[in-house]
Amino acid sequence: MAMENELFRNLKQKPVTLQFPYEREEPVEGVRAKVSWNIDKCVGCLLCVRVCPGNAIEILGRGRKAEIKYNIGRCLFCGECVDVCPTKAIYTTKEFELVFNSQREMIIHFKRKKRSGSD
Amino acid sequence: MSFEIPFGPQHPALEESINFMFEIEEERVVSVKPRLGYVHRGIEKIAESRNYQQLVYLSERICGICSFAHALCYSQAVEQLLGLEVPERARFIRTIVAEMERIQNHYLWLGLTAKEMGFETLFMYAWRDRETIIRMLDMISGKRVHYGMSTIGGVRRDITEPMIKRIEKSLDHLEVRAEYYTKVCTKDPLILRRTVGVGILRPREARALCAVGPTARASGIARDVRADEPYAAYGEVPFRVVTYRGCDVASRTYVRIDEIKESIKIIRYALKNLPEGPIRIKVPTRVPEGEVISRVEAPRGENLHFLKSNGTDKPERWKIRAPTLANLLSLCKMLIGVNLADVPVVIAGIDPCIACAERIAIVDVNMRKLKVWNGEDLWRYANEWYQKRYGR
Amino acid sequence: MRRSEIRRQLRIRARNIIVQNDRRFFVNIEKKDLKRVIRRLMRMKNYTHLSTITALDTGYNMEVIYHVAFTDALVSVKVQVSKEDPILPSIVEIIPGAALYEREVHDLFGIVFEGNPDLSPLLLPDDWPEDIYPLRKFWSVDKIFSKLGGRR
Amino acid sequence: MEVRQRVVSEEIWTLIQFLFFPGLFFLLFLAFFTEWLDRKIVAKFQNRYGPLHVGPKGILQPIADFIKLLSKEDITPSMADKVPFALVPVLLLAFTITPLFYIPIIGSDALVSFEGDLFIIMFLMSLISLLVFIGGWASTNRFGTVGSIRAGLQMFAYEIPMNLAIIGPAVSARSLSLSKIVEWQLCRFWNLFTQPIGFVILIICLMAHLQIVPFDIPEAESEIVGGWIVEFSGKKLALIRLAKDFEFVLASSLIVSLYLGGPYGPWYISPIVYLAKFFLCVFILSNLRAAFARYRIDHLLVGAWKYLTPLALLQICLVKILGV
Repeated sequence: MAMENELFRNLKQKPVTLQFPYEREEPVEGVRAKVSWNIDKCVGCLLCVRVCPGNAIEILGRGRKAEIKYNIGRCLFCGECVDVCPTKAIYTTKEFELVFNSQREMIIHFKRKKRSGSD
Repeated sequence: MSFEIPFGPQHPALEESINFMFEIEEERVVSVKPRLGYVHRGIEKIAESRNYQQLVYLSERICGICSFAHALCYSQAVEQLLGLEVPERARFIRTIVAEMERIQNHYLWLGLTAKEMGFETLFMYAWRDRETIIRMLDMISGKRVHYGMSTIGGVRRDITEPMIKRIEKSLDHLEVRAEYYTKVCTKDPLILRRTVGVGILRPREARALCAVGPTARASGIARDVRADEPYAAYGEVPFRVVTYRGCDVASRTYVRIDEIKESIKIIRYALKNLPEGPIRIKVPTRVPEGEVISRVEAPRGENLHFLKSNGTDKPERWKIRAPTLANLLSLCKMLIGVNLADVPVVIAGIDPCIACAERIAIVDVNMRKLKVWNGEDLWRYANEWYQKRYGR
Repeated sequence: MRRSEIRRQLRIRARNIIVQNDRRFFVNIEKKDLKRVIRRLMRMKNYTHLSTITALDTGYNMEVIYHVAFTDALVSVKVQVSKEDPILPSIVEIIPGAALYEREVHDLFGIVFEGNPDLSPLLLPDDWPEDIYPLRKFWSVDKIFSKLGGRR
Repeated sequence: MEVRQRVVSEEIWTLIQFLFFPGLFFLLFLAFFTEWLDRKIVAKFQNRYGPLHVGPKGILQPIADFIKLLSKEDITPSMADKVPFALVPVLLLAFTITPLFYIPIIGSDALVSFEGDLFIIMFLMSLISLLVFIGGWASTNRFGTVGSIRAGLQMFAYEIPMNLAIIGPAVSARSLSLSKIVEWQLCRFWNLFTQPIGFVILIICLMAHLQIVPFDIPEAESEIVGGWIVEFSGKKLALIRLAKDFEFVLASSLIVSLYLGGPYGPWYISPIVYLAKFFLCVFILSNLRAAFARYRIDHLLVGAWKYLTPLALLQICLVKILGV
């Protein structure tokens, strides 16, 4: 019975539950969520591949032509790759509600735009 | 009449899979046989194929609740191998986050224990208040559970001035709540009936069975790595090792609630005396040969990591001893003679974290019998089963 | 705690004691001395508990390390065990809390602790093959899988 | 009444009363509404929302749960004692609905009322406890067995004080008919004021009878995984849950009729009065449910035999001596 006061105080308060699909809390500043590539800045240095604890990043090609395959299913969202990237090509987005229907959808392929004339 | 009752691997009172085989005589437990091995992940084996930088995150995933304690323990081990001196500010931030994790864990524990006692309201309140501290951790680190704060050579994120203000505000709230829970747990007759004198572990037994953490401290043994072997900034922060002499679940409750208050004091002190400077230093990827042992007081007790390196960028052997494994024998001792109704409370009393205790062994043990099924296989299997049963 | 103190108490040669820093001591001992050493360590001042038992594969031999905690230090007692004859005396009767650690080491390295009343599998499944010891270096993950007949 | 009798004959009118108001349908909806209210109040105490999405404010949630359970697969364990296992939910429902017809809702006259119906109610309530025991035992689950043993023990604990607390008002009203007791209270004080100890004892014992939180020992989700209920699934579970709702209605109605004076006033006012008192009882029960941890079975037995039974006897003696 030691909680009776608290019970009645709560009767007057609004519930603290967040009704998730209808109410959403804004992710905090600096949340670690899905990362994304600004592929034009990527120099293919392989640093992100090396530090990634879950081996989520695969790199195709070398140097300036490198393309990134990012497997969200293996990503731990640690943000280590964002910290390590020398050209700041990797950045964190605020997407944290990540739902996929198949494993194939989880792999995001960052392609370079074909520059006309240069190839 | 005596009969055997399986407790687990799936049971509402257990958050994780462990099996206790109880022999019951008129609702009284006569013998206990624990059986681990339902949540193997083979972390120690995986570790041999990952480099040191990646292992920080693997170590974090040993446990969902005391993740920072494991990451900190591992980072300290590697730093010892490298002979690094961590910057002053990083050590203080580590202390702050470790203590915040302790608060978070103890509130979680309070809620769970209340739930095992059938006290749903206290469970809801404790977890509601836990949300406050989780938000603070979220604000500092950007994540709610696996903070990813500790790394080799320091911490990854700094605590800024506005953050300090918000943390202090939340600490005030948490302190009020901790006082309130002390009142509830010492006054409420029903909680007292369910906890006092339940699950006795005498100091002698606790010593012989090598109990650690709050379990040992509730039996009057002042065993705390933070005091015995100061790591991070614990050498510079004044604090008290909380002990109670009740040896029962009630004492374990008081130890934890008092530790919340103590942690709040530690955080306040550390925030006030936060030194300026860098938070991280550069580290080489190759680690010289050697063997080190690192110990950390996780919220549940002593955490021990043994690390042996062979001069490459991957460790030779990484041994983890999580607090629950150390407390498991004490738990079995406590359970004998206990009423069946008190079993969940006693089990919750040591704050078990099964995944921590058995991170070892090898990937999927059922691989031999079961294939990995996707949804379609499962659907087909279910249909066949029903056809067989109903003859359609 | 100092080297001289350990040497005097344990009555072993000084070169068998390796001092890493003032809180970490490694003590190399023989198999036959194990129980005596543990018993003596327990009687020393500031003894708190047995932290854990680590085993590791050093190639030809295996090494079993008993981490004995003191309030001001951690003494690690190292014993060498050969792979052909992986038998060690159990210390359960001296420190009852060692039972689970010994079972764990038995599971993963196949070291038999003579005198431990219950060495049934703790972590591995009941029908785990006798001769697979997952943490020995010989058994890589792939080898275990091929032996068990599963697929990666 | 005159007007209505001219429109339809007496028999049909009785039938309508039995089927619709205040009979079966009304009680059914009252049961569902009570469950919703109970869940909502407890949620509010615990700073949550409770049922929210089915219907306005989640009011249809219990009905949705009921329909969902009806549509689920019904599994009978191969080791179970099949006949009792199948019969228990049905009988449980029947035995919880029957006493509700003796409860006065419109005016002080119940649908069925005769001298001695209070005994029938007490008898049926004992039968419910026995059924719980049989249900747990028949499922032959180890948790079910422990749960049913606990249910039996719990019955020994609360049955006697509860019956004494029910008899108290009957003694003072000198009648064994619930309607008479209500009528007797109309011209005097409520029994709550003359027999406060009995009121408290009745509430405690009814909570034990309902198996709600401080006394949910036979179910004890965190200890024995639902206890006697553990093997029931699908339709059987739906019926058991409905029976539990009816039990809740019965318990609250008993408190209203025995101690809070029951309904009064003309026929169009009295159901409202009844409902107001009824919801007050639901609120009290829900509040107590939120404020407690679970007792252990030995605590309950000791408490019931050491304190509740002597106090209930004392109450009856006081009634006799003071003549109130």
